[in-house]
Amino acid sequence: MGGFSYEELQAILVMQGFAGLSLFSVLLLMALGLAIIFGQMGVINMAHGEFMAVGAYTTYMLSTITETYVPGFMNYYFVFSIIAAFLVAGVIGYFLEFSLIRHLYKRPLDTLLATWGVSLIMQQIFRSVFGAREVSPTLPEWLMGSYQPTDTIDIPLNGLFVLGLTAFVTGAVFYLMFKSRWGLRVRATTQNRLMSGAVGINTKMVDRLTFALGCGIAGIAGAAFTTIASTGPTTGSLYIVDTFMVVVFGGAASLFGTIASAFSIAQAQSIMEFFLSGSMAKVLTLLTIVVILMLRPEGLFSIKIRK
Amino acid sequence: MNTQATEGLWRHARKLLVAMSLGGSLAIGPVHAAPPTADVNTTGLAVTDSTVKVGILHSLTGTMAISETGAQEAEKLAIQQINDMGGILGRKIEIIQEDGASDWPTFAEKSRKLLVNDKVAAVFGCWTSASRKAALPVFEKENGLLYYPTFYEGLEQSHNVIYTGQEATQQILAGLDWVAKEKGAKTFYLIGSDYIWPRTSMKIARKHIENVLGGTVVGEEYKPLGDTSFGSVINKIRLRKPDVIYAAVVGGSNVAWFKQLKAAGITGQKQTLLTISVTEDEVLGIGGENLEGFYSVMKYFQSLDNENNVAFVKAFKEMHGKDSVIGDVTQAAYLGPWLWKAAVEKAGSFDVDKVVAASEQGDIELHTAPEGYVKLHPNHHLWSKTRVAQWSKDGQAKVVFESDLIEPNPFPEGYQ
Amino acid sequence: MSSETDFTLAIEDLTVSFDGFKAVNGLSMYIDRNELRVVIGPNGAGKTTVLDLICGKTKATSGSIKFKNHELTNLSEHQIVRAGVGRKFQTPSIYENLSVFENLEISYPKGRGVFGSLAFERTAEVEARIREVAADIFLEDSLEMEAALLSHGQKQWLEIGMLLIQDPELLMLDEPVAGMSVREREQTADLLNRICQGRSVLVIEHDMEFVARIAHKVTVLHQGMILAEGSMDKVQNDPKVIEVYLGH
Amino acid sequence: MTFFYDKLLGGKQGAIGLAIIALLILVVFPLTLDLFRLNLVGKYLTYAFVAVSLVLLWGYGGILSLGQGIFFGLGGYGMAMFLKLEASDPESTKIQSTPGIPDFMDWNQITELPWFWVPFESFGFTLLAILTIPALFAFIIGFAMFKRRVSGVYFAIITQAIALILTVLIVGQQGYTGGINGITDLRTLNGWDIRDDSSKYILYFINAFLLLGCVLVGRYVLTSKFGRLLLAMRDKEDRVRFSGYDVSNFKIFVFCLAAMMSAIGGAMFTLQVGFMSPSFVGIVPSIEMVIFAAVGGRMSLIGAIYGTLLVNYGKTVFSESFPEVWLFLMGGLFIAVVMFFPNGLAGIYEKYSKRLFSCLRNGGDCGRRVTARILSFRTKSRATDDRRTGEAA
Repeated sequence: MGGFSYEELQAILVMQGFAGLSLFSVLLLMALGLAIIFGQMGVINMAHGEFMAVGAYTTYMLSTITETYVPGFMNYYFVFSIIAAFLVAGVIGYFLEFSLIRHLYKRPLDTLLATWGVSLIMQQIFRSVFGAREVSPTLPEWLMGSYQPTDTIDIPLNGLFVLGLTAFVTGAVFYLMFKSRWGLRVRATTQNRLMSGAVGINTKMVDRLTFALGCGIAGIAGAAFTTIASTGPTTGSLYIVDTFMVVVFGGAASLFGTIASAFSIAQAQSIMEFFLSGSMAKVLTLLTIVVILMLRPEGLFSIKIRK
Repeated sequence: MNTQATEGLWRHARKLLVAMSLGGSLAIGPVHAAPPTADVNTTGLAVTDSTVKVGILHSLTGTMAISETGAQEAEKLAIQQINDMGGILGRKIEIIQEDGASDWPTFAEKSRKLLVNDKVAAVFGCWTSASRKAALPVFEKENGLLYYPTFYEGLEQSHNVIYTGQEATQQILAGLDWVAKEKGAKTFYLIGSDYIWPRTSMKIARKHIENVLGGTVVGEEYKPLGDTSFGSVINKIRLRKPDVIYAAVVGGSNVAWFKQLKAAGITGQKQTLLTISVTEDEVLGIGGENLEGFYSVMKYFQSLDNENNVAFVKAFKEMHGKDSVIGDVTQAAYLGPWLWKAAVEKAGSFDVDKVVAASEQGDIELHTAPEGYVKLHPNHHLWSKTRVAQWSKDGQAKVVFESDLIEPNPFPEGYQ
Repeated sequence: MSSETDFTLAIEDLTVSFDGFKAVNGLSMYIDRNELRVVIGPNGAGKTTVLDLICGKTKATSGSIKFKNHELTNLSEHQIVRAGVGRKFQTPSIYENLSVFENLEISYPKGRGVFGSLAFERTAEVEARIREVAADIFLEDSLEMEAALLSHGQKQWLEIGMLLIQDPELLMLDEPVAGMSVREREQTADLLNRICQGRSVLVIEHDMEFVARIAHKVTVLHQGMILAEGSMDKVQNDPKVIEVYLGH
Repeated sequence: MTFFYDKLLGGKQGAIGLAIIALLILVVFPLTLDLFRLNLVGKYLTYAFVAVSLVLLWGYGGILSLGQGIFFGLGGYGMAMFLKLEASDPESTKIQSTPGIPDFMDWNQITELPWFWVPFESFGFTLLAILTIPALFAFIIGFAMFKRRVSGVYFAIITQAIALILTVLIVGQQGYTGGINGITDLRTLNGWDIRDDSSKYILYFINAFLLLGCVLVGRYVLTSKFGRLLLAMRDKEDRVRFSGYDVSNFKIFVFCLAAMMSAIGGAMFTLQVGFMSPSFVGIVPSIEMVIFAAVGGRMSLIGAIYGTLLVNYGKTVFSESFPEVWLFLMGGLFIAVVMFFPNGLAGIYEKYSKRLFSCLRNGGDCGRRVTARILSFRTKSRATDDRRTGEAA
């Protein structure tokens, strides 16, 4: 690339590195909730994208309310909206598990169809309530614009924010799953449902809360995405394939795998996007994943088990 | 309800009719007397002594519903205004509305239903190119008449379609000329969603930039529909440092594109960006704050300051709510029924072939269109002006440039 | 690595490890024609894993398994079955929604390819063979019954029958009498004594009384290795075996 | 004759069912519906090919493909390419810069017919390609996945991803594929105008006969040992494997067969609708076709046809009268079918009709066998295998 100064190239390298990192955090945040639900419970939630939309619409609603009633609060509402998004999506997930999912644990393919039905219904609810147009919450000032460490480098603030949020959520999930007592119960239930029930774990409650947690994290993802993309009734369906690919590629039962897979997919895609046209980059990324999955169906990380 | 605009249109139509009658015929009847049905309808259309049926065919459901709503509302407004003035050839217009459901075969099927079962005299409808392409063979086979409102890629000129939006060259060339002259732009970065309209538009833009303006295209990029990650593209743009970013990104991607541009520090103050895919409708989703300072190229903006438009905006808001916005396509759709009325009255018949023949005379014109004077070209497209407008935070655009009337050229030589 | 032998099955130096844990460790075992061998051992000794290794369900880390001097470790499951090895699973694995007849018919070793199965006809020969096997496994009166409605013991028999119809030279049975009544156990013991004529049978079983009734030779597995091998009497009196079974 | 009766018609019950659907499609619809509605039914029936194929693949084989649109699309595009070439003769395309190639290629500066279009000038090749290309594609996917024992949910997700890839490719490579608009403005088939009223009737009947033919093929497969093996595999894959069968070959075969059926549907779609576009290839149509099969009954070939007709009829009626309600209804249908009627319309029919018949026969004593069979149908559909056996190895 002649004609560019060393400094410029360095700046692009930094920013491109950040773009990859940013896509990684986006993919990871999307996939984390699904990985918990799919990996730990074996349930396919096709409505995962719609739970993200729930988070996004919650943020939009809070933004509108704040703007109307307490405009002075605009700079802070976003933090609360993330918490609200988590709670709203989590509660809806809790009830969904109670009313639908728990009847289908032994039929994963049927869960897939039923949750697809749920996603259609949720889409229509969004359309009826918020209208078919794309909506955008008004973002607080501190989330807009960029951070400029040097003259030539612009690091998007929303990207930084999503990155930080992803790190936080991932950390929290790891703490919850691997350090807390509750996580022990979840893992115990995953490994041996009957035995866990026998030693006094309320496996039904564990399932329900795991599902709710996964949905809640989807809600957080949705809230975070309002900073970088749009929210419409069908927004969720745009993400669902990518999200599934991340989880499946990572190896279903492994959170580490999910992280590794989000990272490699994001890097591959952002590098290819840089050197190829957008459409071909997408096709090539997906195709690579599919081919690798065909060669290695268990994904990047898998646990060898003795049966 | 009867606003100045409609008054004006009516006056104009009458003038036209009178002029035509005087010039072309000895039998000068009173304007309001309805000519006998047997004379105005020789092909078995749904025309009675007091009514004429037309079809409206847009998506009321599915993903396209939101885009097509405005067009459909504008068509109804125009038809109501025409009826309030006494209709066409003394006949009130009755609407048969069908839902294309954002599904292309459905457009073809419903077109067939409207033409074969309902025998409508004209259809106002379609929005995406795909829906028009699907319906087109039906219109040609059944010899129907379609008024199509969307600005589109051109490369089409059907006997059975009147295109009331701009074809690509009309929209593109004037905007590029303006930016080259006004901003001294030499280098351009083209980015669009990956489908036919952006690709065709960019092709025309590239030819014009390279062959006419003597500039260079430093990058050309297409993102899959619905894609939301623009980080790498923005870095590529940064690397190339174009004078102008020329964008035709649509749908959900559009929102992500502008949000991420802003987040990357590329704003209207620092960078000239020209888009051909943002109307007032899109701004609702993108948010005015993300667009501030960027330019759109369209033939119509809601903020146009002329009395036709003021009346039109007022009437539209009365009918469809004060929060409704009017974009380019909505206005173009509004023209459809008026153009049809003018052509029918000129032909003195509802017969499709006669209406088309009248339309091809090159003298069907509307002085009172909200966008200003327009005239129907024999190639079934409209002569129209192209405007460049700059967006402000409130989601409205201020017109900074207005071209002369531009001749439509759906098969542009040297641009293919 | 290993030489030609007269044995039906010759396992030599077989090892499999799961993430470093050696479930089977350097195992060598030989089974004669017409022999009925029982493998016993405490839970987790690697008994089922050995069967998995022989029938190809699990791939060995190292070592060899020879069936009539043919190496099995690099064959896929269906190839091993076609070579003449049949295996019954720990929990009865039958097609519950098909009739007993259909269960046996599916196991009939003809029409095993895609197109063979499309062209497969239920001939008199097939039917006769199915009735013959059904009689062997005490189910001749239940041929039309849906398999789901059989008792647990009958399901075990049916699965044995599904193997018999293939006429394998090595028959491996994982806990064949689990869940059977005393009477059914006796019948099964007779059945096994009958069917080991002309072939080799490898049985995993916990029920010592049953083992004593059927075994020609017993192998005791512990932690993936052979602890003892020999007649029932010899094994039962082996102090190492007693220690493993009674605890330290 | 007994071969025909038992293997194809599936005995008395099957023969009656087939006669009724044949009567409905071949006689009742053409006599009672106007051409517009009949044409609609014809379009729905092209989807029924996919639904029928899903009965084989998913209902019996337990393999859920969320990418049947791929094959529907390949078949449809194959036919569309032939028709487009016929419609693009040098005479009718003389205003183009390169006459004689499809219009969309001309717009994309393509000056020569791409090599993979050339064979589609031959009708014979096209017919062959409609069947073999999807089958070959299915074979490659199936070989790669089933040999490695990818199944259940993983298979579903990967097929879905492939459907997405194909859509993005078709849209992106518009110079070769017609892009998002698809291949449109198709007129004649070997000089025969497919847009005439009479040809629409003829195409409808060809379509109907082909569909019934597919049902017969499906019947044959299911009544053979192959069919019982499919069921056996779905419920106890390991047992089948340890009975000496190469399970993956059976799955590959049924996947290829389903692909071919879907492709025939796609080709008939193109002929009847007059164009083909990427919106029939992607994720949404693929999954909708699964629901057609589910509503009709995933275990019933004929049920799948009823399911397709019913859901599409509902879609037309509701989207015309209550557009907002339609998605709720569609979503509800997915959930209700899965939760309460896993065997769809056919299951309901079987449950009640059999109970009724046997009650009548036995003078009120509903046979244990029948009830048990229904119960086991339930449980077996619940026991769909989702494990990736590769992991267990």
